[in-house]
Amino acid sequence: MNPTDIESMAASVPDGALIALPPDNSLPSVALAKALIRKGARNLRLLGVPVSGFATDILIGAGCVASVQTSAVSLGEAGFAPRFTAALKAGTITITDATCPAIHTMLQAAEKGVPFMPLRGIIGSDILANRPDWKVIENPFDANEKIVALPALHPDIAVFHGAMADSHGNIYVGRRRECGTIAHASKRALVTVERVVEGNFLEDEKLASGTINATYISAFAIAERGARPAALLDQYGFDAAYVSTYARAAKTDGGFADWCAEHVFEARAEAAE
Amino acid sequence: MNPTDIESMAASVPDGALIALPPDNSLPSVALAKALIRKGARNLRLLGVPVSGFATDILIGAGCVASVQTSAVSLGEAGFAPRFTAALKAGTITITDATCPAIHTMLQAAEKGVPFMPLRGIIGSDILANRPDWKVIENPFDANEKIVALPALHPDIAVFHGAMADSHGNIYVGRRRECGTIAHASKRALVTVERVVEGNFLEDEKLASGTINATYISAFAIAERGARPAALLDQYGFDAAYVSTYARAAKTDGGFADWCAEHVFEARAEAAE
Amino acid sequence: MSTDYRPEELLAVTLAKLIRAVPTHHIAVGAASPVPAAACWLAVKQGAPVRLSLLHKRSGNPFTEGTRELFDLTGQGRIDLFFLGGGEIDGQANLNLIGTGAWPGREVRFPGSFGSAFMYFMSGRTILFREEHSPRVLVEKVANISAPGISEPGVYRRGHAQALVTGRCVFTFHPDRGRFSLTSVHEGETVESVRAMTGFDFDVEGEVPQTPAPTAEELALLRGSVCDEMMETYPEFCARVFNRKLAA
Amino acid sequence: MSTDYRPEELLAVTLAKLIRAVPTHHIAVGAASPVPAAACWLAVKQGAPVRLSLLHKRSGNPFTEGTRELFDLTGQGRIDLFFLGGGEIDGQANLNLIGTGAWPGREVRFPGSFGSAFMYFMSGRTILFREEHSPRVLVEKVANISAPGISEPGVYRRGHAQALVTGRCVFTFHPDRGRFSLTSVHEGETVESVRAMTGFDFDVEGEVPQTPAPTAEELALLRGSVCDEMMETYPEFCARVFNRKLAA
Repeated sequence: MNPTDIESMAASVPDGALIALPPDNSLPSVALAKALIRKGARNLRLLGVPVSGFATDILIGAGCVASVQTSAVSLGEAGFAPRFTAALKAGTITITDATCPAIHTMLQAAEKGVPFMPLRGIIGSDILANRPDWKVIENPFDANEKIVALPALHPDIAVFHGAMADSHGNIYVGRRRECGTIAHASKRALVTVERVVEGNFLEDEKLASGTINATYISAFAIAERGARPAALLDQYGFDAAYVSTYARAAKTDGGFADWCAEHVFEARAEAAE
Repeated sequence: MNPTDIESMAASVPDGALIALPPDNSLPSVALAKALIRKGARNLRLLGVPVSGFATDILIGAGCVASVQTSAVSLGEAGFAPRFTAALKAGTITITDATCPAIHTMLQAAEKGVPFMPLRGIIGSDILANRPDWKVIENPFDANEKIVALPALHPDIAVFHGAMADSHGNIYVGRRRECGTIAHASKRALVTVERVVEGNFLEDEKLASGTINATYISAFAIAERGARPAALLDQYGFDAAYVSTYARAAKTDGGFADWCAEHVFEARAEAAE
Repeated sequence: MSTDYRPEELLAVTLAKLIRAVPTHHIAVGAASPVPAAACWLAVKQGAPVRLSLLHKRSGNPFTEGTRELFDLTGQGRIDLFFLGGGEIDGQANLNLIGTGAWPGREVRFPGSFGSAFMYFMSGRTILFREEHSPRVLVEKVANISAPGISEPGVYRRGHAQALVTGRCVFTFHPDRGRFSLTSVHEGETVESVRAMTGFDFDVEGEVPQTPAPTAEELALLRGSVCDEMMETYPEFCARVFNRKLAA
Repeated sequence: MSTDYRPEELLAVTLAKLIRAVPTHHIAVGAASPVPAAACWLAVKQGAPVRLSLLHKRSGNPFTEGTRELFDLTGQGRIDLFFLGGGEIDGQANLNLIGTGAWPGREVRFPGSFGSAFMYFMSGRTILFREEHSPRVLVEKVANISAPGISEPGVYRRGHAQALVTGRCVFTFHPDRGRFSLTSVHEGETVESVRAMTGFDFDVEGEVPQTPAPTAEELALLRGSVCDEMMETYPEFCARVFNRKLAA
């Protein structure tokens, strides 16, 4: 499997796709989110696994997003996600609230090929009251217990950033194994990586346990520092200054547009020169 | 967390305990199985995750076992498991048949803290007809589908062999991550390891993804070549000669007794000298 | 003595007492929770045999199954104590992390429920912590329930709120009657001042004592070995509260 | 030509044709299946764009989620083809890997069902393979069903048996009518000789051809690059069938 170009990868994402994104502590591909903005993606339905952060906010700001399903949207220390908040207020996006383990569970159901999985908790929460797609059933082993049944969720596309790919298209994500579950549950997985290395991670005992098998990977592209401002394992840390600059700029439509011109379009144009 | 002695570890296992054991391709602790034989364990209920191999056969041969729940019992290339077959014929053990993904699913339900999980397949098999503890329910999202609901299974003790432990009691199992699920689902986890090393695997990005957090580990003991005759990751291979010697010897009660005297009792006595 | 400690230090000491009041093997502490984290470390440094899983620890993060593992661990019954807050908290200990106004937060949208709709049921117990103590936060009835304080029969629930600690007082929660009682008021507060700033009704049983001030020993631990443990994850908090800065 | 190949080579070539007869992206091959593994490698070497997951490959084993991953992968619909056998196989394609006599195999106990009760439903299709073709193995009705050949309405089933390949012939399975038909007989066999050795009734439609013998090209691939791929996992098979030994 050979790497593709990140712009071609973005071009392969159809408008309206249901896209699963890990949050800022778990290898988001901010690089692909930026390429989707450059491509002018529209009506994307984003799934936060299990919460949403920086990549979601910039996609919303650029008008690429129709809806978000997530357990929270936040820039962490930098506070509320400004473009999410503005778009929700303006009514240009809809949000479907979940709770973290429910999102994991819906993806695990897809991963196992079962139509649903039960999860405890949730009953009595208004989250459930606003999820007609979630059902309360009787525990088949204890008629006295009510429990929530969550439907399997199959995203169209999993998007994340790995540390590296090998010659076979296996992707190393280290301990961030939830990226594996997202890939397993999704119809396609588009992955950016820092670099491609020779060999086969599955033949290296130490790397194998942090590797996602190429079986699940539809395409990968090289994007150096592609998780930035999120951290990448032990390779680079969270860039708090970048996020707080963004959070300040993105308070207004104009501020976001300027930020986007500089950090999404110009930065790419310079890199391409 | 400090290592314990393997004989003390065996002594901590009560008669009648439900013990989860990985099979010969996934880090069984044959060393602890032998220690359980030396201790004279009785009425153990063994769970093969998802199948059973060498360790199960020797425990049965030594009279330690009352029942086995598993998806198959086999010595692989060396053929049928002789002591299992003899004990089943003699009526001294009972077997509860499952099918591989059902055992994984019952443990995953325990891992998630849900009372059950559904699984497709199985319906129409006599396995289901002989499992009054498995139920067929209606898929809550499609009244036209019948599906099996499997109850959560919480073993009393998970037993497996890791490559190494660190100073904190974290256990490295590499890609054999199913040992993690067994540990998560079980009330206690007793683990043997080749060696103990300084440091914290969770702080080493490459090791972390193949590490089971000490949270789940009740005790660990050093047992060099403790998986033998099973393989240990890239450290040593499967000892086919050892298993075929065993398979020949264990065809008869007397042959098993001789094998056991030499390989379980004498070998230990020599090592202790 | 009264000005010898910072408010965060009083809160950390108060939380540590609540931790130690109940046998506790394992506590998970979420992001953006420096005061609860300080309280956990203080309990540990005071000798409580507690395992801490700090979810946002950068190096040596305890989880190797991804973000799912915390919820699995809690589902298994291995988390004895968790901390939760809320944009709104009401008198029945319902939490609102969603927002005010009509669903999904048409007036003010909060970030979202995170894992609260699960953790609040499945942790052995929960300590509610919110520094801001005002009628805006402590309301009679939350606008939207992210996680309910009590559950009807037939709903599996392992634990409830143990207490609610704010910048003004400590409440104890009584799941049997679904109400808070006032346990102690911090220095400078009274039952009446607390009542004036609280949107929900609560019980008062007899004389309400003052929340004990941190002792010199507690403060020494907080500013010493607790601060040492927290520097990597919460550098800004350590700088602000303990006046300690990372070496450049 | 007739003695120029070994029975295993005919079987591998025959299985490879069945693999290539249907678009196939991903095949999983279990333990102790050298002939199916050879067939898969042959299909690959013949240019079929197939991914192989060899479950017992020692180095570079494809799975990093433990033994669970094969079943998850199959549940996801990512396995187009799996191979199964059986201690008994009946005319409705029911498999018995449990044993004969009363449950759980009071007469002869087989090892157990392994994953068959799931894989047979959830793989895109299954090729049944059993070299021994005798009334003892191919029975009218299996004593115990590990995995049923067909399923009633309301049971999710992604695939069925495509064919049953034995040491004597190739049967095609028809899930609509729940019966096998005889597709071809291997050299030296006839419809009558097959019927005499088969415990179940099967359909015969018109003239039954002979199973095509391996071509020189097929044999060259098997003995060359296919054998190269199989040496690590199946050294004994390679020594016996291809007369190739590992360098000491």
